[in-house]
Amino acid sequence: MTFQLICFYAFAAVTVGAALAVVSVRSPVHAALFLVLTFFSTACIWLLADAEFLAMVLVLVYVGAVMVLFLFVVMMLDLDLDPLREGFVRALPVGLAVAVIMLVEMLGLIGIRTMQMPAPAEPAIAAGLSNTAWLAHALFSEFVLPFEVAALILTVAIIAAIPLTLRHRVGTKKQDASRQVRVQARDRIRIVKMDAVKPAKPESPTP
Amino acid sequence: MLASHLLSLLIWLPILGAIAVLAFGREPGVARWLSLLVALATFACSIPLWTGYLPAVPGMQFVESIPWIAALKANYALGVDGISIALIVLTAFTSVLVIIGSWGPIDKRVSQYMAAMLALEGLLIGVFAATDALLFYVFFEGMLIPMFIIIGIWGGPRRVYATLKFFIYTFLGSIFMLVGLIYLHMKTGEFSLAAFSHAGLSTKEQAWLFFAFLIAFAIKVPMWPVHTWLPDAHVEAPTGGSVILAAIMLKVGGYGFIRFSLPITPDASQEYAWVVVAMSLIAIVYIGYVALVQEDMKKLIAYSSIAHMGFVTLGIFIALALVRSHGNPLGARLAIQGAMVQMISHGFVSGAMFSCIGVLYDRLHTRMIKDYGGVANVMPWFAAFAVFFAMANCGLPGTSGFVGEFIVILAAFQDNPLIAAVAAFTLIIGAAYTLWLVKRVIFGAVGNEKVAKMQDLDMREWVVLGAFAAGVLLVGVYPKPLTDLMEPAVLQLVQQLGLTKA
Amino acid sequence: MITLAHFLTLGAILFCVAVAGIFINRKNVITLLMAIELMLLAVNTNFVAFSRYLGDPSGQVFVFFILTVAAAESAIGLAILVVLFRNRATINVAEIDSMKG
Amino acid sequence: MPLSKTLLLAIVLAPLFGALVAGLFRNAIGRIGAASITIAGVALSCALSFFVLYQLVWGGAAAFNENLYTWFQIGDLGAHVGFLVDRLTAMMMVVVTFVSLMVHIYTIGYMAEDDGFQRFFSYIALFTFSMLMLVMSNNFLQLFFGWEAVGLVSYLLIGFWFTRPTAIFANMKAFLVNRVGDFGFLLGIAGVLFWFGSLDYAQVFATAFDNGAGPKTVEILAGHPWQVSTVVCICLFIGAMGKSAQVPLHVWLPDSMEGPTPISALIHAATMVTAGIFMVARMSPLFELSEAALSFVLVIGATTALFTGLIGIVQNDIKRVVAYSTLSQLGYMTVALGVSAYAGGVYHLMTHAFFKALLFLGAGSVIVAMHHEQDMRYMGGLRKYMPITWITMWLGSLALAGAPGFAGFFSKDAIIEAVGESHRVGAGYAYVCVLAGVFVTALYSFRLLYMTFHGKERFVVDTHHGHGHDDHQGHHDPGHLAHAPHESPWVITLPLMLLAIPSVLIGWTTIGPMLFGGWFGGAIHVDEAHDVLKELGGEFHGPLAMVIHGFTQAPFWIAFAGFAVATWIWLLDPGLADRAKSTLRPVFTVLAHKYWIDEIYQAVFARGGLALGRALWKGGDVGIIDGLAVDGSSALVVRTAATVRWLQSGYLYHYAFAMILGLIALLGGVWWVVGHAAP
Amino acid sequence: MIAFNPADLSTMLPELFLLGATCVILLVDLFIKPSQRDVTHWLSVAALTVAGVLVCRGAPADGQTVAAFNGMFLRDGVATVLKVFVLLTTGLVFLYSRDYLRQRKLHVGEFYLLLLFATLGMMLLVSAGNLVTIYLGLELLTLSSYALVALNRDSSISSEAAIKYFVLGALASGLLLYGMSMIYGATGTLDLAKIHAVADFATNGPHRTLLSFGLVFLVVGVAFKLGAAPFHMWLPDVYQGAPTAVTLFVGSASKLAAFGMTWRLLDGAMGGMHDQWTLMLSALAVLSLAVGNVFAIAQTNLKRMLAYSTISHIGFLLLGFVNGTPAGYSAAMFYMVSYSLMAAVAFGMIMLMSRAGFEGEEIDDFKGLNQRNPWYAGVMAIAMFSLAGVPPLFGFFAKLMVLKVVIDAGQMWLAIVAIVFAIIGLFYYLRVVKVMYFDPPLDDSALQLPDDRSFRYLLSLNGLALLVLGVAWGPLLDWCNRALSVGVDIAR
Repeated sequence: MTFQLICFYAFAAVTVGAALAVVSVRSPVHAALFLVLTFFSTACIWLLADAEFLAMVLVLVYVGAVMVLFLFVVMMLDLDLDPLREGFVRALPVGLAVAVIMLVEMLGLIGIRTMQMPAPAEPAIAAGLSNTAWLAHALFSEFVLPFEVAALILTVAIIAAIPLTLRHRVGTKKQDASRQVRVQARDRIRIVKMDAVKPAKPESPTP
Repeated sequence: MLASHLLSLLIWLPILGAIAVLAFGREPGVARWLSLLVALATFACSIPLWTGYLPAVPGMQFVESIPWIAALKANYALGVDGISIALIVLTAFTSVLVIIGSWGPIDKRVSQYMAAMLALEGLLIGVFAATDALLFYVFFEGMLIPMFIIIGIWGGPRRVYATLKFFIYTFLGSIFMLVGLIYLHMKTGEFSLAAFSHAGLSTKEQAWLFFAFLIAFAIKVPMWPVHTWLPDAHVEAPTGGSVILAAIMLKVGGYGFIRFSLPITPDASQEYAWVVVAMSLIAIVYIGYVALVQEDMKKLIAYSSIAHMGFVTLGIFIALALVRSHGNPLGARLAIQGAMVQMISHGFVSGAMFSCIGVLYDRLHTRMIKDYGGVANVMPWFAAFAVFFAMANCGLPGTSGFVGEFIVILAAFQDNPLIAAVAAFTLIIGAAYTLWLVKRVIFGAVGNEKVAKMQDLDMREWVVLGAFAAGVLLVGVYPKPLTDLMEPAVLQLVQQLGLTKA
Repeated sequence: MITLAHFLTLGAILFCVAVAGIFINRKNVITLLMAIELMLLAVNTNFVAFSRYLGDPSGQVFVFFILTVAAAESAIGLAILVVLFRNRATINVAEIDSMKG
Repeated sequence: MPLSKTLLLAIVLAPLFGALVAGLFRNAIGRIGAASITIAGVALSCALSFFVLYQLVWGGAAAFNENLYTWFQIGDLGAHVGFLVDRLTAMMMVVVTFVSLMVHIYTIGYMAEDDGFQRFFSYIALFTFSMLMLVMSNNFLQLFFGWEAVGLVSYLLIGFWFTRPTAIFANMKAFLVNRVGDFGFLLGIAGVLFWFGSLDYAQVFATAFDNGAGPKTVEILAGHPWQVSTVVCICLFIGAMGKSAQVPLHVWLPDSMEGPTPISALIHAATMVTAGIFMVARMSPLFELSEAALSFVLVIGATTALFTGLIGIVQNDIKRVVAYSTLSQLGYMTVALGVSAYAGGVYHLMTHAFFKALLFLGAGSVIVAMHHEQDMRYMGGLRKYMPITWITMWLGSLALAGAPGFAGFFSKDAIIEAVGESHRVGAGYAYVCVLAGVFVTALYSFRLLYMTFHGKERFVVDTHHGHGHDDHQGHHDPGHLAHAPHESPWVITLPLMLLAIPSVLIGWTTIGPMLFGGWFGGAIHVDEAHDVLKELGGEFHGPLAMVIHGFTQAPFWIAFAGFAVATWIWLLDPGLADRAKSTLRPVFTVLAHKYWIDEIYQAVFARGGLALGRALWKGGDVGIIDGLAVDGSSALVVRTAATVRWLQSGYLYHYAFAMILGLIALLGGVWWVVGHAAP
Repeated sequence: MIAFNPADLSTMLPELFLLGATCVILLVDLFIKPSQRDVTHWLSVAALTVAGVLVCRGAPADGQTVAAFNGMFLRDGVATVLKVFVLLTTGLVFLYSRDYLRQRKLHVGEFYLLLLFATLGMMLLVSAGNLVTIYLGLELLTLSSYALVALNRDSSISSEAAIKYFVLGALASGLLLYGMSMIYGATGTLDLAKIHAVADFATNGPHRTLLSFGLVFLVVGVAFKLGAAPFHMWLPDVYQGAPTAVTLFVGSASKLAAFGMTWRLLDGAMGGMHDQWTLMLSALAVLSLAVGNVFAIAQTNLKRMLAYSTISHIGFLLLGFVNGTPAGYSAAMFYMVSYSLMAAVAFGMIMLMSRAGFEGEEIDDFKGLNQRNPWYAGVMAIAMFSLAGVPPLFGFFAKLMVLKVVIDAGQMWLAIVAIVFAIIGLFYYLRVVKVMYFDPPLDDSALQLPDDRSFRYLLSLNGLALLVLGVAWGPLLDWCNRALSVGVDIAR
């Protein structure tokens, strides 16, 4: 029982526990926070697998961006929490049953017993690089095309998300400098000529 | 040039005509005349088919073949022998009469009706002319669409039920045949009927194929017990639809038996001939009794059609028994000839009967027997025609109705007198339901004041019924040209039946 | 010492937790999205572990891409969620059933 | 000099031409035109028929047998249309055309007031054509054609007054019963083809003579080999039973009296109904091959002869009495055939044709005089009103009853003797029947005469009762006449007289050659073994001797007894009839109801058939095939669709759940597969 | 260290061009008034056209594969065929939906941009040579699709459809990724060809189970994208909820891409294990046929009915895979192409029927169409009969080819099941024809047609194409065969 293994078990326990909490706590806010915890502990586990860069990215991107986004949305949509719990108990056994069955099948098919190989020497070190550089080499040579496509995907995300959520509110007053500059005198004041005839009195007010 | 593409001409002329009618037929009159013109032209083109056919030369004639789907070795291959020619000419002939017949009765969306009729004609001719299985199947299925439309738009009150039933029923049958065809293609690597009929097949394969074909054609014919679509379809269809349906479409089934079942699966056909024979005999008797109690004229005639088609299937499959078990090729030829003549004759007779009912329907807008009675008093000419066709329907000698039944019974006796006896029972039951119909509709005192006001035939109806009568009488008095026309093909078929494939 | 099996098992467990979450949780779309994030996390863990034990960087690169895409995905997902909330004033899954049958 | 084909064609086609013209252009040519053209046609063919007969008998022409055209040719099996004209044919032609001519003339008067005048003429001319086709045919196909054609015309003529329910019922009944016969006939023909491989008389008989076909058997029911000859002959004879109205297919003939009287005379007495007799005579070479079949014929004929005659005694409708007598006489002919005395049968056919036509036409004349009243109970004492009819009817009846010297005597006596001679199975029974029949015949014949012409008038003439002649519905109150009956016009009486002549005289000249002189030559073939006529011929010493000898024979005295009884009951002591009726109540009832045969047929075949049809339709088609299979399956699909919809609940988690379940299922499946595939 | 090869750029020239064009359109669309949106419209159409031309121009010879970017991107026959039809159907989406969008105030630039990006994603997907590219292409496509479905953000059912699509889609891609991770673990590579090589040899190696395990997840992911039961449940709701224009896109173009992905993954990567995935696929196929056809009967909403019919068609398509031979794939591709063309007509007709404030998507909206406008009734009838597989229409021959594959594979029972369900399917297609031809119209007024000529003409043309291709479908079949180089063994 090496120290690493102990760490692994510890983090794994936290991860699983937090994950369970994510899907079971009643308030979405708490769920989000538990998710953050899950990510953190997972990041640590990745560190155990010598994936420093990804661990960092996970923390930065997810915890820093995605989760904040989640929280933001959760806050923004004022959800009434009371009805959100109904049916939880009813669905619980089914869910558990399914999950357990899947787990058994998966572990069975993965063939855990065949996976008892020890870890080889860390490839990055073997290549005489840091994990980051090691990744970078792969990323910018072999995976350059996917890298570009990933950029496209982010663009799409922007193009998609903005029009969906952006609303041009009517009736909001805001300055428009160019219009102010372009304005002419006759736009400001207009003389209307009217003959001094008394308009005929309406005979009966129409309902 | 023209002669070498005569069949293509026969197929595409009506179809293109249909398109033309749709395009220019906004004005009903135009649509009618145009379609009549096309139909007449087609009929005219079908005559050289008969005259130009050389009985001495064996095999298909007027052959055309251009590659269609290279990957499947499927060709646009046409060709006819005596059997096909007879049916094609019948088709062209009937179509003309149908278009004349629906001149007045069809008054809404005339162009579409006429177009559908012409398209149907083209497809039917295609069925009889195709020598490539895939092409055959395309025509075979394609003709469902116009008929579906015809019954559905211009049909009676329960038309939707009837037409859906018709479509799905027949589609159900034919799609099994499709599987069979694909299987055969897998065996032979091509789609030509010739290749199919020379493909060596084990008895088991043949049995499967035989039943695949049987379902398709039995529903088309239709044979008991898959006949129930026909009465509904007939009752709801407009007169023209009924005529085409009875006169031509049913023949496709019999034709299919002759073109597919017998040559491709002779051994299985022999082994299971008894099934078909039994079904045919049941059709003749059972359906006869059912026809007896119908209250709807069209339904009655529809059922009688089923009974008469029973003779077709009986003849076709008796032939197998004769040539295989009795070594009696002459009897087999007799049987198949009988079946074919019966098909042609039934084309005339049923077409005529339905036209007659149409004549009545156009006047009183009811098909119920009880609404008529004593028609002879007010419509003597119509009565004369009706009685004549009725006699043809119960197979009176001198009318075409007699020839087929007579020959088939002669042949059946050679196989087994009992079969002949059961088949001959139609003499009695057929006469019973037909004459009872005549008694209740044509004869007797004038049924009601509506009947009293009925007008006798007008010129158009005269032409239609007269033409049918001429056909019935010609075939009845002098069938020799017809049998001579089909003799070589029949002979070839019978010789083919002699050899086993397994 | 840690074997590949440990990681894979963890991944499997996470995956199953996520799956369970998806239909234990009957009410809240957001939690559904979180469950899906868990699922991706499981996948990533697998990739990382494999790449470590195969000594091959492409696994980790894949994880990199998955993280990127997941970010974009959640952005769009949340956008849709907002739109839905605007239309329905709820994100209660049990009430989003106007189309059925 | 040989017979010319054109001449024969003319004989056949002349009436057809007349029929077509009269039928198609009925309005154009009018009554006179229709009548004259058809009569001209028939007269022509009648004259030519006589000429043909002359040529054959005295002109020494050989029998004519040629094909006109080929109907169809399949392989070496050819079906042709052609003529075989030998003496048998010629005799039939003469009888047919002559009687037909008489009827044509008679019709002018009888149908004078009928709207369907032209139609009627075209029909009877058409009938003449069909009948000629039948008798002149040289093959089975054409025979069957004529056979059915005459049936058709008979159908049309029985239903001539198609507004009468009884008429259109009768004609349908007639056609259907005939169809039952044709059913057998057609099978017989099929059998002939199967047996001899040809449909030509010549070939078939040629094979039959030298018995080339040999004793062939067919197993209709497995394990029961039957003589093909028996099967075929019985089948053919079933056809004859239909046409010639033999028990049990006799039911249509009495009803056929619904038709106008002229056709009752022509079709249902003289010609068509005798087609069966002619056919069997024609087929004598075949029938000779099967004892069994001939016994069958014999028994059927004998039964018909006696029992239908009995019914005739209790009938009151004048035409029906004659009709039943026809049935009985047909029975006699059949009996003759049954004992291989074909010539006798045919001979009786000929004589019967004349005197029965005479009787019918006479009855018709009476009916006209009585303004279409047919019930004898409202007649009587007519002799002073219509002497010619009266006398001719007497002559006809005497001939019918077989008074020595009259035509009927020769033919019927010969038949009775022949039966007496025969040793065939059933001959004994037949002999009893025919002897009893003689008595019965005399009884109803004279009953008819007495009730019609003698005694006191049982009708009243009330002139104020405004009835025209033009009423054919015949439903005026019985026994009341608009004005006194009177003798019919010459067009009616002339045929009566013309027919009376042969009825009286023809026997004297023809009996010798036709019965015993082998007059028919090759046309009729009888085995030496049982050629009863030859034996009779032994003691035949000319007609006169036969007449004298006749007075000493049983038949004459039996007939006389019948005559006496009839005279006593219906002439001397009219009250006796009713007393006899009441004493013999059961017998009378049985006869009055014609042995309930009609009722039985009605119940079993008509209603039974309808019930069966309805059962098959509602139960089989609508119920099982459509209800369960067709609509049932579609309904099932639709219902399934409607019920499984809820699976698509609209709930996101259900969708996800489905996916996961699918995943699990696949995983499990793969696990299973791998687990099994793993070594 | 792998050097960058400039030739790669020319290999993916069409994609690059389309990307460039898309960016241009993005900018242009920013600076034009909404009233001038037609500029965007025609630019997009032009871009697609040019891309199509480029695809055909640079197409590699038959049976050859050009790889670029270290096998990330493959250009071969299948890619060419699929890209051509992807571009074609996308173009149809543009051309059909202009009026529809305008009437609904949805005629915005995002529609075009998202569609163009989705197109890029599809092109990438169908010629992906690496698990990464497959995943990214797929995401590019689906992310755009999510947004497109939600395009009508004021419609409550649209957003409902979007959220369902999104959640399930995310779940599916999660499953797919899990499978990929397993494959990666078993083979140690992400390159399809390498995976294929390894997987072939690993038939009974230690990683066999791992491979089959991953395979299951791959199949699930693919099945979801195609919409095969039981992973189909998103499909009806999305079809119904999305704007018809988007439905048309999801129903036609993206299905082609999904086919490409299926083929790349299952044959390209896991070809060595086809004995397993053919089993799974045939199970899915039967289930899809059943579900699709039976559920469709109960529908009253045409879009929903067509969604279920899609499922049944997918079932038929999957039958093409059951014998894992090139002939089968070619038949399946042929089927997919034919289906996309038929679906285009059907949804196009729905857009034609719909007016401002009126979605013509209920089956009853088609009542008596024949009286109101015989021509378009005819077009719709052609589409319906074609979908039902009635000769002589295109759809029949597609079915024919697939049936042939199944029968050649000796799977007679599968063929029987297929035709039985085809007959059940007949029910609801005929119902539409019945409604159009046999029922009286709800309002006798002549159908008011959209004034967009190009739309009307193209729709008619598209309908007639089903008829023409029904007669002359040989060339298309040959093309598919050549793409999969089966022309050879059939000619033999």
